[in-house]
Amino acid sequence: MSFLRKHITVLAGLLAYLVLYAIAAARYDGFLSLPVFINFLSNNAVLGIVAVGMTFVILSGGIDLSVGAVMSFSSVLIGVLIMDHQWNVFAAVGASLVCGTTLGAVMGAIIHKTGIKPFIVTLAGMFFVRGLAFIIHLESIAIAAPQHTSIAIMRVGPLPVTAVLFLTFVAVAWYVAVLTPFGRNVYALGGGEEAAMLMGLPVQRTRIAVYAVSGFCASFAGAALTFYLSSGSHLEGVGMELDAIATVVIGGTLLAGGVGSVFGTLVGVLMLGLILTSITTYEGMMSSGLTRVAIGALLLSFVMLQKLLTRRIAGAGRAT
Amino acid sequence: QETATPAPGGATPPAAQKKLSVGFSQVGAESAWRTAETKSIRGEAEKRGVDLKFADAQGKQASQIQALTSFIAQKVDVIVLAPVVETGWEVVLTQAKEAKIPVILVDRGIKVSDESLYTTLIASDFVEEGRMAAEWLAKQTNGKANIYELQGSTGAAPAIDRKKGFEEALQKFPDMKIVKSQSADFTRAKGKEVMEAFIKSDRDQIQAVYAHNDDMALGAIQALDEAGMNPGKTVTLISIDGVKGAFEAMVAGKLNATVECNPLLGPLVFDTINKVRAGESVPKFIKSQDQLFEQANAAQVISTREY
Amino acid sequence: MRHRNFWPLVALAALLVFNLIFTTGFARVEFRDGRLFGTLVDIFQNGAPVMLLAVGMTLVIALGGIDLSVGSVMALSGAVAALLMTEHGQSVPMGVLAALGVALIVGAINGALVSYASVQPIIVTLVTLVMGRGLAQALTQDQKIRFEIPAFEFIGNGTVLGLPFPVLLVAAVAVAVSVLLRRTATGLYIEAMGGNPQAARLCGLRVHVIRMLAFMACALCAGLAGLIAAADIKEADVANAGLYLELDAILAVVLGGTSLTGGRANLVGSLIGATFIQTLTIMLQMRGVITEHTLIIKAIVALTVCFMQTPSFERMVRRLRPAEGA
Amino acid sequence: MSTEPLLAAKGVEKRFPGVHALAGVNFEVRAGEVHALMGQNGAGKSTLIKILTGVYARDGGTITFEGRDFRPTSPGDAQRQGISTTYQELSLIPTLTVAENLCLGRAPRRWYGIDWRAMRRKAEETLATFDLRIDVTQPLGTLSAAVQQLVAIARAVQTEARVIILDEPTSSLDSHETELLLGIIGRLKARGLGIVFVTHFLDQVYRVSDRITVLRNGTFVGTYEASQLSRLELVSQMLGKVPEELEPALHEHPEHRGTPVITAQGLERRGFEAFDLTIHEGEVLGFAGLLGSGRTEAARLLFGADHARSGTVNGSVPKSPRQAIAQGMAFLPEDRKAEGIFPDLSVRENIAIVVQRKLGFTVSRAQQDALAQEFVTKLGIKTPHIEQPIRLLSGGNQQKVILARWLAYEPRLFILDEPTRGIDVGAKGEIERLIHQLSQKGLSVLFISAALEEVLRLSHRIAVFRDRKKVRELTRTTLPEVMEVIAGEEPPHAP
Ligand SMILES: Nc1ncnc2c1ncn2[C@@H]1O[C@H](COP(=O)(O)OP(=O)(O)OP(=O)(O)O)[C@@H](O)[C@H]1O
Ligand SMILES: Nc1ncnc2c1ncn2[C@@H]1O[C@H](COP(=O)(O)OP(=O)(O)OP(=O)(O)O)[C@@H](O)[C@H]1O
Ligand SMILES: [Mg+2]
Ligand SMILES: [Mg+2]
Repeated sequence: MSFLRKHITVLAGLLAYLVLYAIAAARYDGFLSLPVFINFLSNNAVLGIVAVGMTFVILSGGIDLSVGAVMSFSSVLIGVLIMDHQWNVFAAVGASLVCGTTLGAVMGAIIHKTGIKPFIVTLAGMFFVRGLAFIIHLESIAIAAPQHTSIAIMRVGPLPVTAVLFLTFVAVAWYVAVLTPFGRNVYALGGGEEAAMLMGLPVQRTRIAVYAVSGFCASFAGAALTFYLSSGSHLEGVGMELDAIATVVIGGTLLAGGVGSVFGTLVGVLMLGLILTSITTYEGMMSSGLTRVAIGALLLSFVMLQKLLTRRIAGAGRAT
Repeated sequence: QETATPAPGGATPPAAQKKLSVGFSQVGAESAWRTAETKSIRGEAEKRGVDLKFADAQGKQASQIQALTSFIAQKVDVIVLAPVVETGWEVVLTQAKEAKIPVILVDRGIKVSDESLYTTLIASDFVEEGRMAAEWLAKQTNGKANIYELQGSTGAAPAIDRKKGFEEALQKFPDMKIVKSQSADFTRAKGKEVMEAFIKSDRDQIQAVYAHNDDMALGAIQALDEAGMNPGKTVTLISIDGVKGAFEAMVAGKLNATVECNPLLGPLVFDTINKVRAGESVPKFIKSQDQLFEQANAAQVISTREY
Repeated sequence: MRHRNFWPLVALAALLVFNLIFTTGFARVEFRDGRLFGTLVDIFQNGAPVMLLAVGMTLVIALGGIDLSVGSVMALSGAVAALLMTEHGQSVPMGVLAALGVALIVGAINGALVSYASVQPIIVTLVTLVMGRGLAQALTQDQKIRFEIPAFEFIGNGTVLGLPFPVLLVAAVAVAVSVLLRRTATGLYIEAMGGNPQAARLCGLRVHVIRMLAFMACALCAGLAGLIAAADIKEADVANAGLYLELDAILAVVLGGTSLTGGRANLVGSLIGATFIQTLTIMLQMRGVITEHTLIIKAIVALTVCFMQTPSFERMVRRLRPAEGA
Repeated sequence: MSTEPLLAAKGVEKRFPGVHALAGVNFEVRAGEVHALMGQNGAGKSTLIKILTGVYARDGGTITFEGRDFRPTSPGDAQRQGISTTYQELSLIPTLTVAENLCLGRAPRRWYGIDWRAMRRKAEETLATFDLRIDVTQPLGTLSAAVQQLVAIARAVQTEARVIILDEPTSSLDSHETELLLGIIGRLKARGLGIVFVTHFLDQVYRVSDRITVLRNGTFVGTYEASQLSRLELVSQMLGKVPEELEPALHEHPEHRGTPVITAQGLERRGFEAFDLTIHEGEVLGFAGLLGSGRTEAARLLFGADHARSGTVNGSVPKSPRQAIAQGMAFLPEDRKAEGIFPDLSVRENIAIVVQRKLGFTVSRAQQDALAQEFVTKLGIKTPHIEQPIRLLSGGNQQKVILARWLAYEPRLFILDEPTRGIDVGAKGEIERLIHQLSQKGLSVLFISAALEEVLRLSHRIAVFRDRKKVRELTRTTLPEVMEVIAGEEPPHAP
């Protein structure tokens, strides 16, 4: 089957993104410039990293509602460790990664062992982790440590460190999804759990790993957040799970699992960023309500455009 | 590029022929208080013919940072920021400083290591509000009361500070104690629900209610009313914000007092902007006038309430 | 086989018993000013909106969908009713009908996009979640609308024969939906579609119509919930009404044993689930548990109740029983 | 062939809620032997296999593999220890490509990870042994049931296993593919593997098996040398009684023509040539053709399940199954799991779902109960009670429920796409009799089956399909003639 047919939703998404970007560029001065685009990457890096982890979970046919909470928790934990306990930055990030991954793995294990639906387990996980985050520090915490700051302002070429982290995550995740047996097992698990089990695939290991990966990504996003905001924040994670799911799904991944790609998620993240930024900051609507209406309308038109393009290209593909 | 309504001839900013352009990043529209603040700043900008770029962050810090970045890119003259949280502003404010754009914070402070990152903060002092409430309550109840506290959203700065100030002031009164304290998310519905729960468990011990905002107090009043408990008489209620509804409740004798936390910062903000642009020095913290209103003076002020 | 609501009921009963014994004031029920008054009444009265949402959500979930927009629909319907009755001087029935009409329209949009445009339900309803509240905010210009209209407040606060009106409303809606589910062809079709949409089409079901119906019914429930919420506090609070309630509703449905993958509706279970959540909330409020701990307790309790419905728990019980006997 | 058992089960017990699925079953397979496992629908064959391969845990009994105690914890575990299986319900991943389905879990690797090109080549080679030349990069789910079944078999036999278990591998294959498979089974046997073979086709059993084990109602009836058990004996062991004589060729009057019930004209879709079709009252029309020849596709077009580019059915453009049903059509799809059953609904609800349209908007439980009970008895559906979720029934019994669903509706034309798939001999006979009875009563039947003899025996008229094109209609025909037309080895003709 041709490349075109196989990656049709992602391509259609990309095309729709370009169309909307072009419209925005025509409408707002200075939109079409490299720094603005790089801003998109770095401003949405945190969500993006979370979404990469979420991609694996959704591909496996599950869902993870705890990501926002885990991300906040990890950022607050890093803040507390650095500011209150004078930890080294890397040690603090490492500790938060261990916590996040463990939390994910525990949720995965509960899902697998008890057969409770992922939705519930991770929803409970969200409450639990949020409570935990408040317990270790009630307020958001500012991080001002020279070592931390020096990382935060680091750039690779024109790219800020958060953008680099995001792109790295996408690349690594693509590799894992496409070229490793683990990645393929994730797809298989999402395509049919029972069949995967009957085919002799390591269902249990894969499932636990998927949630561990998601926890890892979420806690890494928490670290990225501390570099982006120089603070550990309770607030940023609220509602992030829905944003992450939305970006994954508008990137063409089926919520039912088994079909989708990491690049689709990249497109989805950029798309959501484009919509939010253009409406909330460039358009400068005077009413909060209308802002929301516009965001929703744009999101919907993107999805519809993507559908339309998919149908168009698919039709063309078959004719040739 | 977006332009605001054309400038009426009126007051022109001293510095320029070119219209003053101000970027205002607002948190959102989650409460009447905030909507009043937005309205006040927008109205004042219109009155003075200022080109106001408004960005509603929908409660997200990332959006606010993006808004600030784009204000800097658009080279506005001044940035007004109502920060959604206290932390995480170093990087973007450094950019603003490098671009020589003064930043004026409104309604809540931020935590940064370098105080020069912002020009000034125009806000109420949440801790002070809590303190005022406690002192008034102590006076009213002769230093002896079982207090039930309705907190704002967990982890939110006003909630934390208003609790802190209140508790600090209570230290002086050994017979005043907070029996129960629960979050009611700053909303009326939650305020009612939590108050109902308090009534069911501790009915006769409830002597005073301290709510972190008026909405929750209004919800609590409703719960007390429905339980036949006579709010404002047998139960003393005090809250913070001073919205119109609170004054109506005071006139009706149901709420005892409210500490005003004035959202009508527009005039003060633009006065300050003018001072800054004229090169005058301004204090780092401009406290907006907070005042305590009681039932006695509520009736006179109620007609002047705008929100 | 145990009845499918056995364990949810056991969990609810355990929670109630715990509270009746250990939470002061929980057990008291009085009759005052012509109405029942007490925590047990509050549970149903305050839980009414979530119960309504859960009833509607059960239909959509049984169909294999999900509706995230219910919270926003609540805000929208409250706002529409309040606006019409205050600023436009309409009568209460007009306000109520218009609000429910708007809710139905949102439901129809959800259903149409899911069905005819085949967009995934989570995306469609996420869009209406964002837009619905936005529309409500735009209509009210970001203001809360206060009102004093006794006839309307009755929806949230009134009593009939001592019982709170919202509770009766929930009961009526629940009975109607359960008749729909168990006594009409439509109910059968909804469950069938959730189980296997392809087979449903081949069996000649009007899949699009049924989907639209389910989403509209769900939105209608949300609209009613919005009216109750607004009437209860005499205010349409567009920014906060129904905020995050979609998660509570879904949680209630799942606690009650309906599978998120669709195919089976357990309405009674959903109601038990909603009651459970509300009881837990009120209990934590009455006992003055701080929020941080509330979150953690909720998490653990929710997991436990769900665990009680799994086969692994059943096996555990069976293994324990001989030990008890010995 | 050695006499030492490779895999041996003794006294295996398995209970499900309400069902004693296996009661003391003995079974063994030796190296270099093909051992057939026989029994009626719901006899417990699939359950036994699932216990042997670690899907279910057994409630009692012992299993040894190569002399050692054997307790596989999962199918993967069993596979690693040397038992490779195709299960009855297709256990492949429809969203992944054919190549991946073949290679999942053992994909060729290079230093950078999975070598997709090598995987594709390997898949093409493997399928070539089954004479299957398809694009292995398409998602498996887009292919017909038969192709999917071949892929599953190919996956099972390509591994390094010592025991291969095939649960109804031939149920949707036609003769050519079946031949290939039997050939492969022979080769594997010669290599010294033990092979377990489940099927309802007696011919195939006798072609390849050395021994036969019969189960009845979850109990062990006996193990026999195939050469010493006559067909009649085998069938009576399975049924527990001497079977009634199958009627021979049912249709003595193939010219029989009633009034036309369904007339299709110029039905066509992309890549499928336009065809006309008329079915008369009381007529059985058979569709014959090779795998992928377009029989299913034609039936679906007729029923409105797929969108036709042009053409009419009974004068109107077929739009939806709903419309077709209103015209009196019924359709039993070939893929039971994907398109037939509502897994969580009860047997009663699965039966009532279509006829409910006639019964009215309000549901009467008593009415549904009576209906379901009637068909459970009539078709001999084996279920503990009518409230059992259908997914817990054995494959063949699920098929009967779906049949019942449409029979209850009393259609005028019944389209049966592989109705006997996975159905035991007894039930197959019953279904054939049923079709006959129905046609006597004036119901028309469109009958599609991979078993050509069956088509021939039942049909008044046969439409032959080749390369997604209807090539000919035959009446009063013989097996060799049909096979010739199917193969396309006769000169063109005037229709
Ligand atoms: N998971 C299950 N839960 C409950 N009952 C089951 C389950 N699996 C199978 N059964 C029952 O066990 C019995 C044996 O089923 P099994 O699938 O082994 O039959 P089979 O011999 O393979 O029949 P078929 O020829 O129809 O495939 C049937 O009565 C079936 O209803
Ligand atoms: N929607 C479709 N688009 C393109 N090709 C299709 C479509 N559906 C089926 N085909 C192809 O059409 C051919 C005919 O398939 P069909 O399922 O009708 O065959 P069949 O005669 O029923 O054989 P069997 O069921 O034994 O495989 C197959 O090659 C199949 O891959
Ligand atoms: Mg079987
Ligand atoms: Mg076919």
